[in-house]
Amino acid sequence: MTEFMRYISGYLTSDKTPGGAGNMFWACVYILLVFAGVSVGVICMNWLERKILAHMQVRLGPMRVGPHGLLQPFADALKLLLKEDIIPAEADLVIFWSAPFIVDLAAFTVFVVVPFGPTHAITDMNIGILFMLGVSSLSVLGIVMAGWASNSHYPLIGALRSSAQMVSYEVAMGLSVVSAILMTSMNDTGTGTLSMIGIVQQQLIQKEWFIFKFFPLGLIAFFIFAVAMVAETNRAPFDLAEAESELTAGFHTEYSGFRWSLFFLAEYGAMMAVSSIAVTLWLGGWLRPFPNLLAGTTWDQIFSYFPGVAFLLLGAICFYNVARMPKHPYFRIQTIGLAVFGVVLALVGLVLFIPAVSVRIQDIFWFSAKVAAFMYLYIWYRGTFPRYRFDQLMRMGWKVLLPLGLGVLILTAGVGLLQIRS
Amino acid sequence: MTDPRSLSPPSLETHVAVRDDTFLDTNELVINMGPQHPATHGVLRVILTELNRIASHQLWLGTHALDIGAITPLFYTFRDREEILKIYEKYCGARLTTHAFRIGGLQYETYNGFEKEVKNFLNFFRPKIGEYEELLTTNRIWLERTRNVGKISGEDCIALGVTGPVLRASGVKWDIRKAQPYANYKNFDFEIPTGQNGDTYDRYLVRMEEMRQSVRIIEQAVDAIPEGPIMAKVPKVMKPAVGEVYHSIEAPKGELGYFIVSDGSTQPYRVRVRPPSFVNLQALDLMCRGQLVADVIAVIGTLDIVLGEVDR
Amino acid sequence: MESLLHITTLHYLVLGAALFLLGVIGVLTRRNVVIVLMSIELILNAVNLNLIAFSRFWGGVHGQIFAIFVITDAAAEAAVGLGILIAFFRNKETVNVDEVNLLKW
Amino acid sequence: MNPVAEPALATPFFFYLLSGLMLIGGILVITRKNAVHSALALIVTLLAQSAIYLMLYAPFVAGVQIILYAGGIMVLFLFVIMLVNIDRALKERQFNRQWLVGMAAATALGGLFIAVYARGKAIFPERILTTAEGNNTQRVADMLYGPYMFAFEIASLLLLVAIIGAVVMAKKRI
Repeated sequence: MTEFMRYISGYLTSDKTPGGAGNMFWACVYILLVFAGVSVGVICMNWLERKILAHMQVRLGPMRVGPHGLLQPFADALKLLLKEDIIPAEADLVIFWSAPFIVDLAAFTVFVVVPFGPTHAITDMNIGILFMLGVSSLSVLGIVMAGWASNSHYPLIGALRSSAQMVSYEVAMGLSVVSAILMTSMNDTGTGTLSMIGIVQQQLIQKEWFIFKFFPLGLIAFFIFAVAMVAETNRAPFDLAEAESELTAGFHTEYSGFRWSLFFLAEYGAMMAVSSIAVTLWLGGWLRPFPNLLAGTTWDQIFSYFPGVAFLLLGAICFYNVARMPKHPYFRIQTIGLAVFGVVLALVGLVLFIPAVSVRIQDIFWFSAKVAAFMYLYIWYRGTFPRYRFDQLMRMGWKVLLPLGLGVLILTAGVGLLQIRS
Repeated sequence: MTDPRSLSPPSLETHVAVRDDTFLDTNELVINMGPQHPATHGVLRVILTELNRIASHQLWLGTHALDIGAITPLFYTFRDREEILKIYEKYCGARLTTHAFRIGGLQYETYNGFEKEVKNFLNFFRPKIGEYEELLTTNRIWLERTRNVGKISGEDCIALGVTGPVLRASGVKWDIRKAQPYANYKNFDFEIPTGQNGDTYDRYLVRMEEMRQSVRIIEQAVDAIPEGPIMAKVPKVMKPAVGEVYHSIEAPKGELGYFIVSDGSTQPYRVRVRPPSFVNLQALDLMCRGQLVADVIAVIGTLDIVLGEVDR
Repeated sequence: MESLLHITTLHYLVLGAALFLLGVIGVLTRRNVVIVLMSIELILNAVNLNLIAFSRFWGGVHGQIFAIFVITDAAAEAAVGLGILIAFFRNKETVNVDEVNLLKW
Repeated sequence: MNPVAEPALATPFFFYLLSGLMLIGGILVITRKNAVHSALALIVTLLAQSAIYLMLYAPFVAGVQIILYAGGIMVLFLFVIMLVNIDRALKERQFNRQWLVGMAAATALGGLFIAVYARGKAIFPERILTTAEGNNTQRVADMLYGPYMFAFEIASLLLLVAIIGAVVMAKKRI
């Protein structure tokens, strides 16, 4: 037993990821944590998307289930689980069953290498970014399977559209990723890295986020990726695969209940995954903002308060809304619920002020905050843009982003060469 | 997502209101009562129909943008349309079937503060057009989806009998409000917006401009509501002269005409409606030639049809 | 038992040979061009497996380089093969190899 | 209680698991009537194979295998299968005895393999090198852009030719 305890506690002093240290126990813990974290993220995202989109569109959004609809995702999940599971008679059973799981598997496996902090990743592969791109490209298989197995026209067309779209945007995406990887080799030793943690550490060493590196090359590469990742995840304005005015619901038209919710989970998981790639490659991963402009221990100290302050602010927003709740007995439970939620948030915020906690948590906080910013962008796009037509989408991928990506790649290499020479 | 216009009752409302208007106009001509109209009636009719035009264009904009994938304008337009409907509701008690027009004038007096509320609405609405345009007019994706999509030339429009904003966007300056002024339109100052290319984008711009022009007309009309009766003296039993008559007005979607044949009895011998949606829909074939399937959605949206009017 | 549990290069070679055989059987027996092409992919993968196993055996990366070239080749082959297939299907409405018996169609 | 997995057992376990997956996938590829099922079975084979590459310390090739094969080529296959609607093939029965020929050829080839192994048992590698993982990607890159530069360029030319060929073949009118 003591040996087991030592095995567990032995990792705590390690400066490697659990996968890197070969510690199975902590690897499993991290897997559970990441899985739970992503699921909670999807739940939050569900609520936030409906709320933010509603407020953009002068509506209120969910208001009935829980205070300000906070429990709406749970109600939805319950409803989806209780719904009848309809499988079309002519569907290809095995493929129809397995398609949602493959999409989910692809979306969640990607998080194995996502670095939430220098040691906060399940493992650190030395082909990390390659692995991420590869596995996230597998989700297209699930989509094609779902569309084909439904044995129906709309899903098939939707699946064909989305696979064509994902395959073509992968090219531009890959090129922009390569230009970022090229930037990792602009150090003293001249060796780059494909490891996700290594990429962020290079940004730390070079004292520059890659988005600002070789201005504007890094910015353009980031822009290409930011466009391609929206197309990769089939979100507005590239949601051709599920354009409801044309294809009902695209590849998941025939899915209902639990299976549909798996697609939903995968979509949001994939959004987070590609956002994490963007954050890792260009926005400095877990690094706090302005690492070189506002350097020094004082600033480190100030920035370490941010997670706590953020949660306290969320709690304050809750209390503000508690004060605004109608003073009617009908709303009493909702008011109390919101107040309790605010208290919980504020308590979390206070806990985050403890130095021992804040040191461990702030990497994760900055990473999640950056990913959350991308999530907000996704919602914003959806509220703002009309939908592309399919030929325009293809033209955009092949004739705009691809040459742009190639140009950025060549220029990055050239500028890097000049820098090494000088 | 189904096109809401094909399902939801509010879409019919604009039509019913305007249709009442024309039908009565035509009837009036048949029984030759036109000149006896009280002046108030004409001005009020302009206000009400122009409000209707705005409401119709708002509905069109929201659903058209929704079809092309922009979900937000729908909520903006419905928010603002609600203000118009409130005025209507207060005026005649109905939001859906505004039924104030009668032979000889209007049934209802305006309520207290009608002018003020209409003016309030105008002040409220004027910046909102800019809001819609901000979302769409210079949006690259909107431009790509609508420019050079569903092109139709002015000649083709005329050959097919297409009227309304579709015709005007193709460069033909034809508006019955100017060409054969009815009600009090000749007293008001407004422009007929026209486009050059006759594509979906031009039709969008024309309708946006028409909303502005409607605001301009209502502005003038609200200040010019004369005192006096709203209804002329109408005999209990009307016996029109034997003959036939066609009268049309510029409905929001195009020319809406009624053809009535009278045999001298109290009932019309024959009534035929010339609906704008039915006729405009004919252009769909021509406009979709050589385009992609996804463009059909944009083209159907830009024609601004109400299927209840087409399927008769 | 010991030889089964101690995985050596030979094991990988046997696996590669088995895959290769499967691919050969597929190419020879199936009529569907798509499945024939897939069987060719199987054969190429068997070759790749051997290359990588030997690159591990010698501790170099030459085998891996060759595997990458083979994958490139497979991509090119699949693209051209499927292109031919589509052209063929458009003209003959079939995807069976034994119906490709005309020099010109 | 020893939670540290026995490395000596982990390798054979994963080897047999993955090779079992590969062989089952391979058998399904050549036996399924439905081309889509075949393609999916092939994908399973390819993924298992990329995991085997990882076991052989060739992570870069494993990544390339996933991205190119499973994410690229197989999607192309699925795409084409869906484009050419081959429902008809499902209802047809194959009358010719081609499988006999195939089995004969395969048996001959298998016999050849076994014969080669039986005759030259001595030269067959029974050992396996256990080097550290190292920076495999970098070594591959050094090789690819060093000694193999010419071959690399030829490969790119090949791809260009393939692109043009595929476009010429598949496009209705050029």
